[in-house]
Amino acid sequence: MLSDLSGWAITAVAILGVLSVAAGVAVFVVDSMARATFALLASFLAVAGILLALDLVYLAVVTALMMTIEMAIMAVFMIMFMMNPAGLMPMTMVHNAKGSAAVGAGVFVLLAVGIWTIDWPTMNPVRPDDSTRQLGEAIMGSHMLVMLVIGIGLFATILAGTVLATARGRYDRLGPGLDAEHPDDPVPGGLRR
Amino acid sequence: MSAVLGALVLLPALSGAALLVAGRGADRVAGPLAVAVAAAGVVVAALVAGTRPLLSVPFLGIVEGGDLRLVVDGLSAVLVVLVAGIALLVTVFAVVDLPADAARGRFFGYLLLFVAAMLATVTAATLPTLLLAWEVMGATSYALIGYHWDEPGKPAAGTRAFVTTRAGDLGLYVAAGAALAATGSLVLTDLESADGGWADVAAAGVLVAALGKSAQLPFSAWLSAAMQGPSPVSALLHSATMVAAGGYLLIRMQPLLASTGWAATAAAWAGALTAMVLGAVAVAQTDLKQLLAASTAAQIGFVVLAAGVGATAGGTAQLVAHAAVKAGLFVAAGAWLTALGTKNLTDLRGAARRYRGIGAAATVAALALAGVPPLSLWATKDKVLAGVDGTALHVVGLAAAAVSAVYAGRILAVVLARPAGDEEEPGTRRVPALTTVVAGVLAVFAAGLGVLALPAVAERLEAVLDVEGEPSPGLGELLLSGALALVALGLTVAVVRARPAVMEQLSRSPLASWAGLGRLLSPRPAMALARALATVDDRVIDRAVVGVAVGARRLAGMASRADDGVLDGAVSGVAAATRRTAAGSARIDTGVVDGAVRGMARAFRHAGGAARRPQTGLLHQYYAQAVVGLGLLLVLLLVVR
Amino acid sequence: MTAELVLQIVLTVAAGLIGVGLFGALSQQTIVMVMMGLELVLNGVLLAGGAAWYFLAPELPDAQVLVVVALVVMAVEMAMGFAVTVAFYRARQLDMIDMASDLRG
Amino acid sequence: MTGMSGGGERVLALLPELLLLLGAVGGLLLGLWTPQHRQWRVRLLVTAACLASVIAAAVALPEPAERVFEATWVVDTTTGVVRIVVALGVAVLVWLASPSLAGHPRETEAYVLMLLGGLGSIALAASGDLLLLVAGYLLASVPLYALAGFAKDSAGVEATMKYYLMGAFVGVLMLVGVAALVLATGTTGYLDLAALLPDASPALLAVGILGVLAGVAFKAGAVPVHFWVPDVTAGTTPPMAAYLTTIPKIGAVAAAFRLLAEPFADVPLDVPLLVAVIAAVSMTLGNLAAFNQTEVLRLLAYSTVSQVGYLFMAVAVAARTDLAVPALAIYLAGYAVTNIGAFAAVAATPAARTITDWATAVGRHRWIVVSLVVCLLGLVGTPPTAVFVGKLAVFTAAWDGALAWLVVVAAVNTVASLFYYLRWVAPAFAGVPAAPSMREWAGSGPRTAAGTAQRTRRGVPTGLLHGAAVMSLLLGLGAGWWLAFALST
Amino acid sequence: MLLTVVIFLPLLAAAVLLAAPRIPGRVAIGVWVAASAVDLALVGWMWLRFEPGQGASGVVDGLAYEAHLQWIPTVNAGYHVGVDGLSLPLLALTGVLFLACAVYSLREPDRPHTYAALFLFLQTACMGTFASLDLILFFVFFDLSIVGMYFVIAGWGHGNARRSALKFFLYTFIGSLALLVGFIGLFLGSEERTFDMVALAANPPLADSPVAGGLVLLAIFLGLAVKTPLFPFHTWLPDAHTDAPAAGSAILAGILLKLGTYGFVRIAMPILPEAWQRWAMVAVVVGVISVLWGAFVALAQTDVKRMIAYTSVNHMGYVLLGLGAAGLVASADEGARTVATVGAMYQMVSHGLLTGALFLLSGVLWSRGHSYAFDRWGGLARPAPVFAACFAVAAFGSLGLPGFSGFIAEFQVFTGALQAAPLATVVAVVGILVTAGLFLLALQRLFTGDPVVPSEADPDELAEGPGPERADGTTATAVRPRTATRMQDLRSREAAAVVPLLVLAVILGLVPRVLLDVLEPAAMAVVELVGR
Repeated sequence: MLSDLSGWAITAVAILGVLSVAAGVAVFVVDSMARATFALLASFLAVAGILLALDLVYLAVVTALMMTIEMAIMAVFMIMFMMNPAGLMPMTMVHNAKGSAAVGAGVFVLLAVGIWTIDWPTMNPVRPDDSTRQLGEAIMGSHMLVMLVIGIGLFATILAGTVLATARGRYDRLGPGLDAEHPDDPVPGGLRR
Repeated sequence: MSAVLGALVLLPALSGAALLVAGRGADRVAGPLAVAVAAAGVVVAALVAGTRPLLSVPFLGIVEGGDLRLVVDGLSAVLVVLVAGIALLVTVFAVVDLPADAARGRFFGYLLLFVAAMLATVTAATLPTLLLAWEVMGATSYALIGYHWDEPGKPAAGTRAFVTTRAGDLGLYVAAGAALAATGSLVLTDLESADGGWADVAAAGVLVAALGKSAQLPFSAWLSAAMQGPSPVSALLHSATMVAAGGYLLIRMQPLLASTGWAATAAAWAGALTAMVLGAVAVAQTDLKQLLAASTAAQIGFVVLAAGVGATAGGTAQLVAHAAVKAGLFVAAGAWLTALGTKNLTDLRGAARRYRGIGAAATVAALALAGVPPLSLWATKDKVLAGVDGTALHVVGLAAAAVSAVYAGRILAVVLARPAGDEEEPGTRRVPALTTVVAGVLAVFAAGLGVLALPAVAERLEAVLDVEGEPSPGLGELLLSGALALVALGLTVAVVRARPAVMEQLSRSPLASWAGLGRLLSPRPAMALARALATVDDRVIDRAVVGVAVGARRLAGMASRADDGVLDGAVSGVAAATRRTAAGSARIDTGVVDGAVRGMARAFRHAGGAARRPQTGLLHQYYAQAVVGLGLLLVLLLVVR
Repeated sequence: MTAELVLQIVLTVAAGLIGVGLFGALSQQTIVMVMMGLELVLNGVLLAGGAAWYFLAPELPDAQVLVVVALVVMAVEMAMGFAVTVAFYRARQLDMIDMASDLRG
Repeated sequence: MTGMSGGGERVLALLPELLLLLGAVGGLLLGLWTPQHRQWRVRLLVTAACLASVIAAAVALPEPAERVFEATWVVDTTTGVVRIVVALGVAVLVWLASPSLAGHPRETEAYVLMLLGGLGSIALAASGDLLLLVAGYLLASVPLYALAGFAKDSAGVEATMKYYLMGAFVGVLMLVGVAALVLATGTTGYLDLAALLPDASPALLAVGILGVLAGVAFKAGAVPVHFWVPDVTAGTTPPMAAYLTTIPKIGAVAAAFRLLAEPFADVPLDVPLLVAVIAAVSMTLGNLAAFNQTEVLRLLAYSTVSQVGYLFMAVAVAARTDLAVPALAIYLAGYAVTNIGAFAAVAATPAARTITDWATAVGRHRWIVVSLVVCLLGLVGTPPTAVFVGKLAVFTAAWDGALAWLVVVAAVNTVASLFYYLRWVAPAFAGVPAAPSMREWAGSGPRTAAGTAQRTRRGVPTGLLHGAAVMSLLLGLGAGWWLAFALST
Repeated sequence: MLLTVVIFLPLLAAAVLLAAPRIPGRVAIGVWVAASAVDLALVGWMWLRFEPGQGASGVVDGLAYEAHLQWIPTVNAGYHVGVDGLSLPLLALTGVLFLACAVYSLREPDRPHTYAALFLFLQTACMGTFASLDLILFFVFFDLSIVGMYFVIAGWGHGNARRSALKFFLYTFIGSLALLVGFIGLFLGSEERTFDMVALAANPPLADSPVAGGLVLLAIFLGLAVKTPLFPFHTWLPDAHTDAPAAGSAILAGILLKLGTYGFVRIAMPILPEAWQRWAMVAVVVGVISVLWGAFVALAQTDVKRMIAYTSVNHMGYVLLGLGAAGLVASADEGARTVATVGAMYQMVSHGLLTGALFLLSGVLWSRGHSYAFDRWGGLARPAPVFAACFAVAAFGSLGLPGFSGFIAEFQVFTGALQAAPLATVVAVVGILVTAGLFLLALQRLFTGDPVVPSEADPDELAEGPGPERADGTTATAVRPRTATRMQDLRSREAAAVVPLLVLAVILGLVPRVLLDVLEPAAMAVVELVGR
């Protein structure tokens, strides 16, 4: 069966694919952490492009948006904490590079061999009219529980992240009895001010 | 009447046990009590000999003959009376012979137990009964021989006697098993009907047991050691009991021996050779009690010979007569030992003249031992020899008879000689009258029991024993043996008087040390084996555990090296592993010396160290190892379907 | 071009992303860079999920949900990663994972 | 789509989980208005939620198995047992942690996180869909990262960092695995997978199965993704260590069990062998590595690795024998009780990090030693403790599932494990008593509190240790009663 | 119910003792004695009311005092206990020996509460093992006995106690795991999937698969052989004994070893009759090797306790010989095999009494001079005549003298086994000769000659104990004092512990029907089951 993707689309997929991998490689090649962050973003955007070509509009958009934001945050982080945020002091921050490269290459080869030797069952699939609708129905229907659990997971993440990342809590602001008249904040603002 | 039969055994047994439990507190009453019990025993023995009762007490189960069964038949009747009688006399002797401060409770306790065991032995009708009595007799003989446990060497002598006789006893265990296998029963008389291979096994077992108990070749040496016991013990053990038990057993089991074809012959030859060899040994002794001991084995040899050739009546007569003769001699020897403080032949010079009463008794007994007509052993021996078919056997028997005259002559020549003056030997210088009486009674029997071999009496005896038509010695044979004995006796006396040096030379010969028989049964090889096995046990078996542990350690080491190899390159890992294995095999040896647990612990410590090595604390190495591990699992999953 | 071929190309790209990501995760020394490597692997998963939906089972929504879940995982892990980094930095003034090897053995 | 209505009807099937969630949210809200030193209220609330959840789960346990929410959530015996054990375990561990947490500004959050982690563990066990499994994995991981580093000391943050990085890594691999399985079948539901996987390409299957199993193996702490276990256990506080090595493990093992019993049951690969190898290596490595440990926490950490090996024996034969379900149920419950007990013993003497410290600290408290002996011998599998019954059942199941060699390996390993458990017990039992003090102790005189005795933190941990020991014995002795109840479906 | 009380009464007493640490040590031991006495009385009551029955012989039917509760229904394992002719004598032996040990310990050992509690715990474990009719229950109690004994040795031993205890624990624990594996094999091989011994014996598993049956038997055999112990798995025994306290040794040798031999009769033979028949010759050979090995190695020992320990190997060898012969169905008739089996079972009881007494007596040596080495003692018959007499009686009993229980046992083993395995039996008979020699030698060394007692001025000896390496005697001669003032004769509590054991051994030697009436029907049943 011939692919129902147009030639242009196939070409775009191929180019974007190469781009995404190249950007991925760039992440670990560039000196600067900030640049690495943007390389990663590029890789994600390329994948989002491929998803777009594969008729997954919603997912593509979500990916692009999420990753843009995330990488922005990451860039901030880099600048806040990292030793060499802007690549001003080039230094190798790697260990066991050869071994890691071997593992990476090995895994790729293994997967590629698998991919090219397996007999893929690409028989006349019936495509839904609207992939986004299909996804929405799944989330609210067959996979609702998954989403519920993920929701609880996000709740837990907020809690856990807060616990780990912040040193100050409500008792620092309002006293051990939560009865301070004015919250004691290092930076003025916030609730009950 | 079976209650009486029970009393025959239980009376001495229980009173003996009571004396033992009471310990030294009973010393005062022990002697009289023992005499009373022994006297009662004679009465009871006479009673049961007349009534021939049967007693059966449940003991073991499942198979026939597992009970404790006592039966008095003809043979038993004779022996019961004999044993009880000798026991009484010896007990009386012991009462007067033992020192005043001796632990009499213990002595008479064991003595009575011993007598009970002997009485049970001669009346036992089933194998468990027999073996029980048989072994208890051995154990009590151990206690009696080692009575003076605090004197050096005495306990060892008891040990030796017990272990040697027990070595023979093993035969009875085997015989019992064979009896069960062959007949499905443990009744003694059933064994006669056994056939096939099991009969051979049973006969062999019985033979070994009897030879051991009777101190026949090759077990004779324990008898020498047993002379360490007090004189009354010797008098009892070597006359009517213990050594006699073997002869008794063979006579009783004669049909079984005969049925196998070879066992009877073997017994006959064992008896004849013992009579010969131990006779020679006796000749060479310089110690009166040792001489008597060897002569005991020799004389019982005739009983064994009789059992071998089927001369039941002759054997029984020999047994009875020998009991009286030997008991008398031992009583005399004991009396002299007490009085003169020595049992050394040369020091006993003129002992018989010094104490005339006991001297006379001893002389009679010695003459009987020599086989001088018309005394008892002359006749009984001939009665035995009359049953012998083979010429060779006959010749050996005759020669043995002559030898007995020689050693008897040796005693006589010494004790009847003029006393050489009072040497400085410790002793009471006194022979109690009671001892003389005992010896006298025994001498009378020693002289007179020859009638048992006279045709008229012998027929009665045969009837009692339930055997028929056993050959009696012809007149010619009687004369020949009598003459032989007289000549030998005379020659010996002459030689001893004229040429004491000959005797001295004899006493330096190997015969004096019992022809090396002691060495034959030496415990040394057993001890050596024991030590070797113990070493193996400690060094090999226990250490094998270490070996396994060390092996495990090697394996773990190799595993850890393989683990390193994943990270550092397999080749160097394998090379290192090989190298370490080689070094490790050397270390196994050192490991072998250490304790098992330590080795085990060390092995695991090493393996544990290896197992902890991947836990480097470095996360990227965790990543790498996880990836490698998962990769291996992937390979496993794909390869092993 | 057959659909299978296109699928294989897309999947090869995904495999490439996974391989590169693994390399990064294994070789980087700072926590955030390791996280980037893992993100790249997830990037490959996104692609594979999309491909699975388009080429193999568009009639089922599962592959799409997989992509969503992968995105969420990415976000959650990022968030936790930042939190851990902050906590770690506060306690030790470090972000290099190699320097955290007190716990070992 | 009937999903909404279908799920809505059976929402009560998730009552135990709902109660836990309610407890978590309610606890957090309550905490917001609770003064710092009264946060025990939250503890009570959380405990109440757990107990309510246990009751709900116990009531639901005898009911027939069912799948709700479009078959993404399975309620059966395994789920039921996990629900009860996890909820009870969380309740107990909340109290075990309470002495070290009381008055902490984040006390509330800690309890809530513990509850959420338990919920995640249950989700792992109950999930009937790979994506739910992934979600459960997240939920069972994220709160634990925070708990591991709760103290925020140097060791704690290192533990958190390692735990997190390892978890993120394996989580990613797990997603790769799920993606592979989706590529193979296009679906993620266990029932569909069970039908479709046997025809899929083995290579794809291998990657998928391995990835998914790596995820659950990580949560269970099995080789080769066990590296976090010792480091995290040693880096965090004893109560948290108890939590980290108990709660997620239960869910993960149950998840692995379900995976092997359902989707991977008929695949053309020898998955049971794979699990068996993981089990064998885990128990061996755990035992060997524990052998030289002098640090009690690390020792227990490696012991948990080896315990996972025994647990995975039941997993390996999940699809092969009917004996596997009861075996898993007994062993899980026994393991949870005994392991918590052992950690409680450590928590009772927080200052004592090594075996000898520990022995001196409790030398005079005979009952603590006795209870520890019961717990540790319980971990060995000495009768009549619960783990013995579990081990027996697991051995039987493994043999019945044609893995007799694994039984032998496990038996040998059990012997090896004796070494280090005894190393801990023996000094405490025999070594400490010095002659003079023993006299006095033996006599009727008043007990003097020596310096060593005071280092023991009596109270909750000790009580829990005794409770665990008694419970271990009761579970073992009463195996018939509660198993009959659990398996009455 | 009565049986359950008998089993768990000691445990209850142990719990009471542990729960009340404030009661004085003397009272604690008193409680121990009382509990053991009551337990023994209950066993005696059970014995009195026990009816072996005519047709019903035990093992598979006619079990008395049976109690059956479900325990682990999924694998059909339960609390199934009962008494028959096999177990009743051993239960009684357990009661007697534990009471003797309690009386012996009246001197108040170190940490008396825990000591008493441990022994009571052990008593429950042993009683439970003998009463178990379920494989898992059996294993539970079997394993607990190991645990208890480990703590007894490690906590109250001397010398290298920890090491010996560990060795004991590991060795026997390995054995017990092999046993467990074997039990699982039985379970899986049985038709109805059960751990119930009665059901298994009634319908033996693995009957048609010789290989599997053989392997399962191998596992069970290994497990029991370690515990028994048989050559070459015996090396834990001497160490454990040398370093264990006297009462511990008495229990270890008197009762715990019987757990192994009892397992053969109760489990291996009736449940795997076909495999037992097939491999009986192996049992015979192992038994004979143990007999000789134990005897000869004991002969070479320089340490009283080690010597006694090795004689245990020897005595247990007889048991195996008898039981192995019972399996040689083809070459012996049923009568002979039954006799052998009865003998083997009798040996268990007999050995328990005699070796228990011997170990308690050797404990007297330790308490007087902290040494077991032969060359540090001598001439003790003079200062300690009662001790000497008791030791001698025990020694003669142990060497199988008629009039003692050992004779009844060994005689039956030999007579019964000869038909089945003639050569082996004839070889094994030598064992009783060697034991005779070694015991007499021991008596000679300890009691005769000049009085010798260990020097007091030898503090490291006191601290470290004799140990084999110290027993070479080279240093001992230099410090040997020639007075025997320190050797005190048997104290009343010691005599009260030992003498009843010896009296019992004599009673059983002279009136064996007391025991045989109970044993024989059960033995017949076992032989019949093996002969299937």
